This record gives sequence, C-alpha cells and structure tokens, in this order.
Amino acid sequence: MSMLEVKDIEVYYGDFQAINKVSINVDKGDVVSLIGANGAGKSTLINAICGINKTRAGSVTFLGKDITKEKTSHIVSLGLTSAPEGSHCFEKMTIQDNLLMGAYLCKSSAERKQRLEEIYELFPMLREKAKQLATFLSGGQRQMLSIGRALMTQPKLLICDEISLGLAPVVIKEIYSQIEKITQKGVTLLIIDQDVSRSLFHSKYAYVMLEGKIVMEGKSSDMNIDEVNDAYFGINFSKKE
Amino acid sequence: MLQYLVQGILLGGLYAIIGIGMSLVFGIMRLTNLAHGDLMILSSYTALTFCELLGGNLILAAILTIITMIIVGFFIQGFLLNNILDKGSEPALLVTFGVSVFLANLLHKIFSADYRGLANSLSNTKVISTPAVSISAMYLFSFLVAILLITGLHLVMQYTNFGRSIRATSDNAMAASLTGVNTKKTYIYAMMLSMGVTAVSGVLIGCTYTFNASVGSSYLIIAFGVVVIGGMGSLVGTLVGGIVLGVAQLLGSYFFGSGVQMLVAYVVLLIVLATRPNGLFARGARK
Amino acid sequence: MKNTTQHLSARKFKKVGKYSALAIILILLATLPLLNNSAYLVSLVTLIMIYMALGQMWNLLGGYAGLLSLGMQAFIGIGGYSLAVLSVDYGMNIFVAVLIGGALSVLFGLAVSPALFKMTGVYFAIGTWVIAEALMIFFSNWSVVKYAKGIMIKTVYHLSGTQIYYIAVVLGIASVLIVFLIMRSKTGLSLMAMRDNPGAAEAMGVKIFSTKLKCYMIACFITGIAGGVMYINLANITPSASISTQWTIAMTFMVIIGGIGTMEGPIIGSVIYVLLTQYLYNFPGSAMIILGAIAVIAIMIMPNGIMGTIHNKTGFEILSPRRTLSPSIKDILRGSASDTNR
Amino acid sequence: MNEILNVKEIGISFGSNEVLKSVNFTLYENEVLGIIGPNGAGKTVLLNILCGILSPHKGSIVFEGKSISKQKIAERCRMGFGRTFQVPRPFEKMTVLENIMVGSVFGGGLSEKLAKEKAEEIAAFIGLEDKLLWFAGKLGLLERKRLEIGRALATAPKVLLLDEVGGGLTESEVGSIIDLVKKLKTSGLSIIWIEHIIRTMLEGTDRVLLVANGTDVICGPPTEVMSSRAVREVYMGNEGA
Repeated sequence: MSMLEVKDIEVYYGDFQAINKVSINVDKGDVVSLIGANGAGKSTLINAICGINKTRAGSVTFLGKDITKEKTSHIVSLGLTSAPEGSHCFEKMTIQDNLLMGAYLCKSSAERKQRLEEIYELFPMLREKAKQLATFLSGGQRQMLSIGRALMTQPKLLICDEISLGLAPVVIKEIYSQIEKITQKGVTLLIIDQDVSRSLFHSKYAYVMLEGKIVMEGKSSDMNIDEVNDAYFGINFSKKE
Repeated sequence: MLQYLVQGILLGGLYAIIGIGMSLVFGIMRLTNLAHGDLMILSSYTALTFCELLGGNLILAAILTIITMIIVGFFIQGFLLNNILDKGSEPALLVTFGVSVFLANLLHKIFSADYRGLANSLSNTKVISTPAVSISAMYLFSFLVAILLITGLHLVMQYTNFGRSIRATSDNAMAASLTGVNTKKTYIYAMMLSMGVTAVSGVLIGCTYTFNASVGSSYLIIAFGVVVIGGMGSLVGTLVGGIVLGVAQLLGSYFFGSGVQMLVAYVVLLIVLATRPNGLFARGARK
Repeated sequence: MKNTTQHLSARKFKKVGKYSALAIILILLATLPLLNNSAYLVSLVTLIMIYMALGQMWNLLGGYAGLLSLGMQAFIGIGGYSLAVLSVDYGMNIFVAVLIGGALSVLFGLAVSPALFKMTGVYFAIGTWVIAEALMIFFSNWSVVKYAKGIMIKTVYHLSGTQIYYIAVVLGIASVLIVFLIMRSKTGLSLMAMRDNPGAAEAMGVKIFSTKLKCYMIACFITGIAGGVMYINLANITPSASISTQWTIAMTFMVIIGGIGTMEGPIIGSVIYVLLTQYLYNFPGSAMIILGAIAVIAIMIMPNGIMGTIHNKTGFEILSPRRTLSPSIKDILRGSASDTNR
Repeated sequence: MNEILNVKEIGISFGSNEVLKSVNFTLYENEVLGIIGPNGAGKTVLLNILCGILSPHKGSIVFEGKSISKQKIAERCRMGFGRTFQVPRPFEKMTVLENIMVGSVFGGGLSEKLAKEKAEEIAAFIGLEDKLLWFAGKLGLLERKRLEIGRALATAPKVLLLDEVGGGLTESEVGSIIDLVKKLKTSGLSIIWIEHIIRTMLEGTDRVLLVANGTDVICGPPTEVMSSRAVREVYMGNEGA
C-alpha cells in the first residue's frame, strides 16, 4: 500500500528551478533511500514534502490525503515528519527538552514520559546527557538526538535527512543499527544519504537524484553500484577508468 | 545614600517587569518592539478608564486591563506583524515604530496632555519609616510582583509544553515546525503573553508615577536598557538589568540632583551597549 | 541596427527631457517668491526644502549605509542651539553660526562614534536614540543654553520669509546635490554595493567601516546645518522641541513612504510629508495618528516605498547614479549588433 | 613551479563541532586545484577561512611567503584573493557594469575611468557584454554565476576561489563554465575550485584535493584521485570499496 505519493512536484527558489517534476513513492513498512550528491536537491525535496518549501506544481499525498498545501505542523500531526540534519537541534535547550519537544502534540504528560523512555532505550547515550545543552553534543550525538526527537512525534513515516553527514564511519554504523530497530517498530522510513552502498544495503527501494531530477530508481538489491555511481555524478566515469 | 540604594533596587523590580515583555518578543522573533512603551502607557490608561467605570475598584480594573491587552497583543501579532516578519527584520521594526507614533498620539488626543495617576492606598503607605530609610509600600509591592512574575514565567518556560514550544521556536523555527509547532501561532501566543505582562507593568507604573501619552518613549528606552543589560531573551537577566538601571538612576539623583538622574542611567546603558552589546551576562554568543 | 539606434535615440530624448525638467524645476524654485506673492506657498516650499535635506541624510544612513538611526534629532538640536547661542549671546553672524553648528555636529558625531560603531542593527538604532535623549536632558540642565526654558532667537527676526526661503532652497538643493555627487563617486559605488549585499561588498575589497563612518560624518554635518536653518525659520528653541523624536518620525516617514535606498525617495517623501501635515493641521491632534497609520499601512503593502516600487516595476529613475558605457565598447556593441542584423 | 599559497594544519570548530581538524595543502602558481569532499566536509568553510570571513582556531596561511592570518576580508581581497559565492550574491539594484566596477575599483584599486574599461573588458570575457546595463537582479542563474566570476576577476586576484560555480546548472552550461575556467588559467591565475560535479574536476583541474572528516585525505592528478580507494570510501562507503 502506498503511504506517501509524490507526483510531478516542482520547487523554485526565485527563478531557479530546484526540483523538476519529481515523483517518488513510499510503501508502508518499507525503507526507501534517496541518494544524490551535494546540491542534487534532496533536502529541497524533503522540505517540500514536509510543507517547509512551497511547491509550484504537482501533488503530495500522504495516507490518501492531499497534503500539498498543508502547514508543516498539520503534516506532523498526520504522522509524517523529518529528522533534519543534526545542526537543527534546539541548541539552547537540554537534550531532554529537545526530545520532549518532539512530543509537543501529545497532551498527556504520562505518555510523553513513556515515549521519552522508549527513546532513551534506543539511544542510551541521550539518557546520560539528558540535562546537558544540545550545543555541547558532537555531530553523531546530534544526529541521534534529531532522529530521537522526530521519533517522539510517533511518526508513521519518518524522513531522515543527511543521516551520515560529516560523521565518522563507526558512528554511521551505530546509527544504522538503530535504524533497523526503528523499522522493527513499524515505522516507514525514507532515508537520505550520500553514502551510496550503505543506503542501498539498508533499503528496499532506492531513488537517485541529480540536478533536481530523479535519474534512476529501482529495487536496491537489483542496483549495480557502478551504475549508481554514474547516475550519482552524472557521467560515465566508471567506464572512463 | 542607603535610601537611594534601596529604592533603586526596588525600582529595578518595576523596570524588570517593563523589560520582560520586550525581552519575550525579542527572544522569540528577534524583533524589537518600538511600540512597547506606548503599549504600556495604553494599559495605564485602560486601567484608569476601567477604574473610573468601576468606581475605583483597582484590582478588577487591573484584571480587565490584562485581558484587554492580551487581546490587543493578538491583533497586533495576528494582523500586523505576522504578515511582515517574512519580509525581513527592518520592515517589522518600522511597523512597530509606526504603531508607536499612532498610539502615542491617539492617547494624547483622547486623554489630553494632562498627567494622570492611578489612585491607590499602597503608594501613600510606608512599610519602613526610619530616619535613614523610608520605603513606600508600592515600590516593595512592585518588586515582589516582579519576582513573582519572573519566577512564574521561568517555571512556565522551563517545565511546560507551551514554554518549551516558545523556546524551541526561538531557537530554530524550522525544526520546531517539524515537531508539530505552528510557529505563526506561537508568535501570537508570545505576543499575547508579552502584552499581558506589559499590562501589569502599565498598572504598576500608573500606581507609582503619574503618566501622560508622551512618556511612553522614555519607558521604551528603559525597557530596552533592561533587556540589553540583562541580555536579550534572558528572564533572570531582566531583573539584574532592571536593578542596574534603577540603582544607576537613583544614585545619579543622589550625586548630581534629580534633574539629571536619567542622564546617568542612559550613560550606564550606553557604556553597556558599547562594551557588552550582548548583555552583561551573555554566554559567548554563537555566530 | 534599426532597433538599436531607435533605442539609443529614445534614450537620448529621455535624457534631454529629464535635464530640461530639472532645469524648469530649478528656475521655478528660484523665481517662486517673484511669481507668486502668496506667503503661504513660499513658507510651504521652505519647509519642504528643509525636510528634504533631513530626509536625504537619514536615507544616506538608513537606506545606503545600513545605519538605521533614531537619533538624528541630536544634530538638529546642536545646529539649532549653535545658531541660538552663538548669534544671540555672542553676536555672531547667523550664517557663520549655522556653519559652526554643522561643524560642532561633526565633532559630536566623531566623539560618540567609537562607542556607536561598536553597535549594529537595532542596537545602533537605540544607541543613537539614547544619546539624543541624554543630550536633551543635558541641555535641559545646562546654563549656557538657558536650561529647559529655551532661547528666543531674536537675531533672525529681521529675516523676511523670502530670505529664509532662499536659504532653505540652497540647503535643499545642496543636500540633493551632495547625495547625488556621492552616489556618482567611488563612495557611491561602495554604498550601493553595501545596500544590496554587504557581505559580497566586503569580499570585493569595500572597506565597510570607513565608508559607514564617512557617511555618518556627512549626515551629521548636513543635519546640523539643516537644524540651524530649521531654527532660523522657527526662531524659538527649547531642548525638548529641538531634540525631539518628532524629527526622527518625520525623517523615517518621508524616507519609508518615498522609497528607502533611492535618491528620489526623500524628495517625494518630503513633499508628501509637508503637504499632509499642513492639510492635517485642520484636524488638531489627529495629524500624527493618521501619519502613524499611513506609515504602518504603507510598510505592509509597499515596503519599498513609492520610488522603490516604481523602480522595481519599470527601472525608472530621475536622479540616476547609473554609470554609462564608455564610447569604445558602445561602438563595438553597435558593430556586433549590426553584424548580426546583416 | 613556485608556491603561491601554503596552508598548514588549519582547524576550526563551531561550538563542540570540529569541522576542520587539520587541513594542509599547497597551491602553485598558475594551477587549478580542485577540492572535493562530501557534503558537510567543510569545503566552503575552508574557502571562508582563506578569504578572511572566518578565522581559524589553529594553523597558518602563507601567501607569497608572508603570513596573512591577521588580514581582514577587504585587505585580503586587495592583496589578491578573489572569490565567488556558492549562491550568487549580485548587487541586485545595480547594473552588471556597476557590479563588476565595484570589484575593479575597490579590489583592483583602479580609478573609476580605468575600472569601467576593465569592467567592460571582463564583461566581454565572461560573455555578458550585451547585458552591461541590465540590473543584476534580472539575470538568470547562469548569468549570475558568470557575473559572480566576473566580479571576482575584477578585483585583480592572484588566487581565485571558486565555490561551486557549476552547481544547479544544466549539462551544457556546466561545459561552458569549464571552458571559462580554462580560459582563466591561460591568463595566468591560480585557482582553487570547489565543486561536487565530478566531471568539472576531471576536465578542468590540474590537481584534486579530497577533504573529508576534517582533514586532507589525498591530493594528486584528478584521474588518480578519482579512482583512488579513498574517494570510493568517502563517497560510496566501506562496502563499496
């Protein structure tokens, strides 16, 4: 069953077209990855889906509802959110407050506490630093906090933006191992990563973006890494070698 | 000397309340509300009007004033500022300047230039009356209200869902919206909160001093001074800022005469502005 | 080829039209008191000219240099009091007194600039304002300026309305000319660049700080002189009226309505402001209320002001700071245009 | 070849986030040095350090044998650093001619008259001569990128810093940017070029430097670097290598 359906959307910054007729589809329970180089338009696409960037054409449907023109806060309440890259933590708030913000829409304080416990179990490091300000976290810890905060909204579909951005390989491995646990809880995932082979390995379906367009898509297991490389960089450079 | 010092500290409490409203708005939307002083005087006049209508029931009048100002805050943010904040900080700043001119002159037209005051029993009562120190109950009351307000707001900001959403929005509006916060609405709530506090400061000022339509701008400078000295957006800092200004003003009055007391306060403010533009207590500001 | 020449001749025609329009305006201004013996009109244009000078200076700071000042009234006070004290108490010639007022304004500006230029944005705005308020309190307690009760400037009583008119016209035109010349100079190039993108300007070698300071000094000087001329016209000065936020309100209003960051903005703004306040004079007490409301509405619907909006839509400018192409490249372009047409 | 710029052990952190740990490289006269690295590796930060917008917390920058660590932005520009911005920042309400003149007057130190002639020359060089009197705000993206290069050239740089001048352009437009950079090289400039479009790096540079995890990983001829194990590891993840 299709959970998120993006159809032919176009996004402009002024006169500059950042996203050109992009369509993607995410099925319930899947892990889908979106691959592309810096500047390919991945984050712009995510922000358009979440209602942060305005779309000029096309439609976004989530769980059968048209959310193209909806406010971000409403989209989150429907069960779709994104974990932005780690630099978007609430710097001047404690880790615990950052996480509790994720449960903003939850009115019961008992349930907020329960959700908090779940996140702490997933990322024990966050419990250790619960009373520290987010500004003192390292890059990998920020990434975990961002994902944890997004999970606090209890999303049906979670988008993880730039999940390995600037992180050391060990940390990336740790984050991906948590990602698996998250999917086991029944959360559908759309993962953005520059790390091609890793995202292919962890996902069921993949899209490759280049210069605002989807240039390649398919089942991750069927994808040939060299072909992805070519699509990723927009050249035939594997053949050149 | 001791008299001036104590009175300065207590006056600082009153100044802190004036500053809180401005600090809230600045903290969350990085906007300096140039109409802040006039909005405060608007609440003084509102309280005066309610008081006259209710036959002198100041407490009820104060409550009605707070409600009125909260509604005013809703309109100012919802209909004016929310529509202009996207266009950059300068247009929004100038809108508040326009509102300031509009309000000051509207009040002048309605209430004339005569100085008015809110009659109350506290301002004539002395809590301490010794040869060295004599303290008016009104000053002490204002100071206690300031402490109560600051503590209350601090608790709300730190420990409630609502307070967290305000802090989160001021920290990173985009990330806040991704947790389900409607940022435009949060701005409205913040302005309503700010106006509620401003109403309190307006009533207290009306009880402590006489006022007319043109004094709003000097209270704006005080509010700004309090916020700058205490550090923009910091609640506890506001109290310190208020006390620094209050003491500077009254010691100025002690040493140089009451005519130049504000001059001393302004000079202190200028020194802080030039040397520690992020406030005395700003932890190494980012960026 | 045809298109290009037509385009060029249309341009030339426009240019001639523009210059003749400017010449007509200047002649009209010079002969107005002779043509028309209505003292009212003369006094109206006098006010417009003084306000124009104030608006130009505020715009130079707020519109180009990125220095939003709410405290230029300090210099109006310094200018006005220089005239009053020097001419009344020391018997100085009023014109010399006004010029000294300008010089004192620069000195005061220099004295506060080390502190002021540590502040940015809204801090700068409020900092200038606090300085002005502090100066006002100081003047109210200073014997040399007769405390708060002010000074009757008897030395200007003998001047006729026409004489004051010419003084004001010289001031108004000079202020426009000065801004125009600045804009056509190297400094103007850096100012426009700073207005559009300070970061990029700095990366291209523009010295932001010294350019700002230069502008501030110029604005102090002219505002001080305009203050002197204002009080030649008003003839009675007090601290609270001369160092008053009313002036800042006027300057801000003119520039916002006319178009911030354009040379024509303050000119149009000053005409609108003076006419509007004169008209609203009939509704005592309501003038500033309406002015405030107009300002708020104008910013909401037209943040670039009248000239800014027109310019964004059409590229139209009366006083153009634009650089023209050098003849050699014009020839080359014309050559290549005709090549392609053939 | 003579050294023109030597960067040693440059490091910078934002809060606790150590973006650059220790970066070392040398730029030779009349050389095009490409810098690649994953998103967030700190390439633009490095450029901002070189032109004085950010000051590094450690390390030294030696330009023509002299340390320039203390010089401010405008001073460095006058010494011979020209740069472009990733997102073009034209002076929108000024004409193309005036935009370039700002560079030649203040960065190049020319009189207005000479500056104008130089600006016209540069406009012809970057192919904007027929739009000299256009307001820069009316230009399209490619033209803005060209103007960005033109303005940097007008400051008479010895070292030109290009920040993703090819980003967001179409295939053929990228080709024309590569040609432009080649033309610049023949005029004797030394160029540092950040780009994520690998094709530009292969075709347009003499050497390529890979920056990842806050350090310089590998530096050498473009084809050698591109086919190196290090690049595959950084971009494709460990599994891909």
